[in-house]
Amino acid sequence: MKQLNPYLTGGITPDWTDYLLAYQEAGADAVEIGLPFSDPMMDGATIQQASDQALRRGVTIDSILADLVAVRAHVRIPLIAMTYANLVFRDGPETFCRRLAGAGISGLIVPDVPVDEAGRLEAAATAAGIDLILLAAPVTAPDRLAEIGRRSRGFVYAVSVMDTTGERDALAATAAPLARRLREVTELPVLIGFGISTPGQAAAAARAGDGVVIASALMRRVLEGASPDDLRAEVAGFRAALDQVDQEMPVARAHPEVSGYRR
Amino acid sequence: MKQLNPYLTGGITPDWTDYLLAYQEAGADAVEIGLPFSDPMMDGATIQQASDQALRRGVTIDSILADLVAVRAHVRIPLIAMTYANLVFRDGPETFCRRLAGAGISGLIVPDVPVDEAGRLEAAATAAGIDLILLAAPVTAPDRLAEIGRRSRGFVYAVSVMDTTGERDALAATAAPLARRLREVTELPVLIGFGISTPGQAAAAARAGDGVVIASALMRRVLEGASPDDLRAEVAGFRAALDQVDQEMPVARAHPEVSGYRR
Amino acid sequence: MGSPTEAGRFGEFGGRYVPESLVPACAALEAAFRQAWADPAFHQQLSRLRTEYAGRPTALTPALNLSADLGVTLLLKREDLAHTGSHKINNVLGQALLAQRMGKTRLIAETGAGQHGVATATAAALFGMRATVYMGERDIERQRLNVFRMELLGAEVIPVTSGSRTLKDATNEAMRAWVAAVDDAHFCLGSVGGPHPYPWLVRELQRVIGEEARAQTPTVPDVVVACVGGGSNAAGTFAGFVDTDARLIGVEAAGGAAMTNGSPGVVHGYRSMVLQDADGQVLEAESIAAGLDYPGIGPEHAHLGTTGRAEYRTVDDAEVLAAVVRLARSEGIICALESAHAVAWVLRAAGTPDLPTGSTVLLTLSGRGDKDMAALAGEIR
Amino acid sequence: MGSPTEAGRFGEFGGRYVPESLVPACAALEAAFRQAWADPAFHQQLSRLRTEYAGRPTALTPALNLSADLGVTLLLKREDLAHTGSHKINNVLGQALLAQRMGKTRLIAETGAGQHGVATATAAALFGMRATVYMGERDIERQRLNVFRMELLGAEVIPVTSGSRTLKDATNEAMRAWVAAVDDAHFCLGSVGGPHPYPWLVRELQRVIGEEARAQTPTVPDVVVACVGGGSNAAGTFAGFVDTDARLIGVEAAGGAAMTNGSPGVVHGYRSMVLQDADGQVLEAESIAAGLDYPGIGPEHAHLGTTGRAEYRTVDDAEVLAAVVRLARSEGIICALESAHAVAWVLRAAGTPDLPTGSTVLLTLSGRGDKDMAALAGEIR
Ligand SMILES: Cc1ncc(COP(=O)(O)O)c(C=O)c1O
Ligand SMILES: Cc1ncc(COP(=O)(O)O)c(C=O)c1O
Repeated sequence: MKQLNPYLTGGITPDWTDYLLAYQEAGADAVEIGLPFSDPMMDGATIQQASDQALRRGVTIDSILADLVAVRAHVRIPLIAMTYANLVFRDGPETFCRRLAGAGISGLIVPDVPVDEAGRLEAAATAAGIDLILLAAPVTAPDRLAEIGRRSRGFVYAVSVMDTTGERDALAATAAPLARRLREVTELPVLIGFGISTPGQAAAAARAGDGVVIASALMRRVLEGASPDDLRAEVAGFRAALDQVDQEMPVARAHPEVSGYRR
Repeated sequence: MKQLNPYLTGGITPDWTDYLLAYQEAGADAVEIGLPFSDPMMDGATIQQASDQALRRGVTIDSILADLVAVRAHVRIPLIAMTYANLVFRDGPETFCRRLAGAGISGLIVPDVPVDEAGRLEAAATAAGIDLILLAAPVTAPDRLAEIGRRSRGFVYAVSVMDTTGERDALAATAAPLARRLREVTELPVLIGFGISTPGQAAAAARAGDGVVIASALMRRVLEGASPDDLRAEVAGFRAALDQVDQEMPVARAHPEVSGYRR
Repeated sequence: MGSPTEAGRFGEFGGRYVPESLVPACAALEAAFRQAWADPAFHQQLSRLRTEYAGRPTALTPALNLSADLGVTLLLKREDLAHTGSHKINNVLGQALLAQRMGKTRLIAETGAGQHGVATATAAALFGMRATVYMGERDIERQRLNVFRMELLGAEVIPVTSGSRTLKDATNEAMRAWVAAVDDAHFCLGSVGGPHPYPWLVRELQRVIGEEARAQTPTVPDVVVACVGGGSNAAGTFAGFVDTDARLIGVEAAGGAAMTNGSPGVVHGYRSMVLQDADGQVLEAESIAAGLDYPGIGPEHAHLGTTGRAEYRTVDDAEVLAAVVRLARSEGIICALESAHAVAWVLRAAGTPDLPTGSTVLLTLSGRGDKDMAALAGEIR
Repeated sequence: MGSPTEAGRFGEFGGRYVPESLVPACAALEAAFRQAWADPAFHQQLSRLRTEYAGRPTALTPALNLSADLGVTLLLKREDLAHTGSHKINNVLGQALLAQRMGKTRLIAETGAGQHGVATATAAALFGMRATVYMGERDIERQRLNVFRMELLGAEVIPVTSGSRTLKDATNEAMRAWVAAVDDAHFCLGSVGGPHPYPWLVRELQRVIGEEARAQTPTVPDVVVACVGGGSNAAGTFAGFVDTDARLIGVEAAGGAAMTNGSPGVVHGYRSMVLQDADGQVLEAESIAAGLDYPGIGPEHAHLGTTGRAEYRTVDDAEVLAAVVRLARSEGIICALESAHAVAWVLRAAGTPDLPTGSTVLLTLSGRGDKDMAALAGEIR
């Protein structure tokens, strides 16, 4: 079954958790919650704008986590935090991971902590019961890829393209080869992210990997003022495309269920 | 008898020779005719402006000399050309001096040709029957002063002040000492010029020397639009002041009549 | 000031906090640098460029009038005389040579005051490369002269409109652009920040300032002082004196004093002292000097400061403006607003226990002030 | 290029055509110069200032890219790297030392591009003198950066509104001001014009350009080229090569080409080639380069040109603008519009009989172009 992980900037609007629930209703397998950072180095204009909007609203890590705690009873799918190193290390990764876990978050993606810098954070995450999901890029060499596959938890995030986040006209040509290479070195699901903009592109990515992360395409709609209902429809479109792929290629590859990201 | 040499920028107005005749009627002993130069280094704002106005009218040395020839029959006093080196040397000083003489001019003052650079011009002037009048300054050392006194013709021009031409509130303190020093080294009349602005100042200068040159004070009036009649009155005022000095000090000093500057 | 650890650390600071997409490029640069630095041919090329092209060694000027006024012996290391008008050229020539060795055809740079951008545009012209320079909109407005210079040199200057519209955001944009162009482009980073090996590489390329100064000073000065934005001119200067008992003083802008007012954090690929809030959101710096208007500081400075080998001070905008005027009228040297921070500290400290009468001070004048005339226009008379 | 005659003549040119009021000051300056020039202590002071303060020797940069493009070996003598950004500082430091020896407390100067004004303001600050700089209104408008710099250095800049409102008229005003202040003030003339001893004095003070270049070039170049306004950077350069068989080429602005289009005349105290009409009225020059926008040329150039030892060429504004851009994009050097005249000639002549393929050319880059960015803004891209 192809996984669909839509992304949502924490605190982007006052009612932001309604989008989270809408994603869930539309069939998301997990949701990535962006903890906005002032200097999001790997993000293109849309996510930058989404982060800025949230920060200008005055949200903090605390306020976002509190919002999540408030809707906790309604959330049945895993939540994954996505943020940058400085927020993680501010009070130490141990404290940070415990705070995430306390709010019901079970995964963490930190794009500016490559595997070489991940040691202490890995330990902290493990201790707190958080999966530290590592990223691989098209330029990652085989030995590094193997190490990333080995050390990642939950899934491996395949960065589809040599670029920042942001919508694109087509799935990057680098996406499928990277997913293929990753699948050779890891048993973990391989989710493809960065620039997947349409259900068609999601389907194409899902054919190469085990699922997708959708971010800028959704955040653009939120920034434009689309409602949670609108986003539900949007995510449902991606869901349908992935389900279609599942039908095409019944059980392309068996892999162990890990950490419950696909309930 | 104290000499009065008023100055007039050649070609400053279309009817400029009317000012010349007015000067004569008012009792000028000689008139200095400025041949306007584009870069009058020793002139202050008034004479610069007068020169500019004439040049903008399109006057040339030829046109000025032709105007003089046209009124020649009415001119009974000596005319002295005052101009800068570049006009004098343009076609050679010989040609230049002959042209002056041909227009009835009998003297020449060139403030940027000091005695050291005067050799060829002196010869040319002498050959053409023109008196080359040399200038002395308050800073001129005794030996140079003696040389200037010896080589000057017609009179010696005592530059009253360490400054350019232009009106001043009072006769410079340097004027009288310079005139006195000059009288010790030359038999020629010593005329004081630069900055003599009022009949009172002219009288003060005349007490120290043998006469005065009046320039900026008159040219300012012409630039302001004063008529030849106005200027006649103006010059008459200076004349009266000098005549008064003559009365005070009947024959202060005898000197040979030279070149007929006092007819 | 030796090499960092293999992980690019100076004590607890430094490292390589970059997206996986950039890790191979950083590693390749590190390898190229290690190889080049061990290659006499590289040093020969670099030395030739420094001498024949950039006008090195730069002069050491005794500031006789100020020295007499202040009761100290003040010596100015004149990076303002280097080609393009600041120390930034030292770094860029070395990086361009490295980029050439690595087969790169393009330089990407961030710039604040525009001096690093101009230096990069200059090296790109010289080496026949393309240059793309990211510059905050606010800095574009206040350093217009340098924008013209970059464009005249053929560089593309891309205005950055995000965040504080200054150096911090220009750096983000440059790194983003590098991700997308990492095959052809070398990221020509302008100071001793960024991911390993930049802080080390840039310091080694700026070491020439300190080494020349050391050779030019008859005796070791009591105090060595330089302004600190990212900290490259200071690092290069300190490198010549760290093994002496000279006191090393870095002067930060009061509104961008990461060392003085910051706390440990990770931005722009490295761990160092950062101006940030309780969550770790990076604060906007605020300085009249675009080159110091930055909330971070190079990791080696954080290390030197933490261990006490170097000390850091701050001066405010008003002191800086006064220092530019004072230096101009005392010595006939118009320095950059950035450099004036070091001068301002000397003016304030001379005769106090921080800089006792009779001290000898070596001050690196990192650049010239032509670029700042608009900002200074109000100060004249 | 030896001494002029006792009357200050180079052949039939030169002399001292000044009002009697200025003769003693010129004579005193001549005496002071002769005495200082024979005094090792003076040379030692000057040499120290040049090295420690002004950043000399300036680099000699092989313009590798342009050389390859043009088929000649082009070497650039980098006066743009000297303190204040042009060769003008060489002259001014020497004159300020002389002024100090003469007990003067004030410098008066004329300026066109503002570089000589900036240099004068700089020396005045350094020597603790007052500086008054006369500058045409038109030049003030087009070289605003330099006006700011002079004022920041504490000089008084007096706008000249007469005539063409450029260098010619600024020179008139400066000489007028000197007459009124001759006791306290030294007239710090900026080029190799003016009354004796200035053309000689300024050439001797600029000789350092040519002497350094001679020592820096392994063999004597085939051609030595420099731009010519009054002609001081050219004279200083030529002085190092006049005794070789290098061809000496001075490049004038087409709109200010006194040597090419002028005739003998007397302005600003000296006899030389002048742009003038039939009566001897001096014509207004017209050049995009404020420093070459002048209808005269130093008397020694008139002599070198008349005797054939040096040759003079002209280039027009369009060629000059193109030359600035070409040099910037080929070599990463933004030169002054004035200096670009020499570059423009090389660009045009290379490969023609005037500058055959294979020639070695030494070109003095008299100054940097920061001051000209406004004028060049239109040329970018
Ligand atoms: C003249 C000058 N000095 C100093 C700096 C600050 O950089 P760093 O601290 O890396 O020397 C800059 C940066 O633009 C600069 O232009
Ligand atoms: C950079 C530069 N070059 C050349 C000149 C022309 O002067 P000269 O011909 O005396 O060298 C000037 C005059 O302002 C100048 O600023």
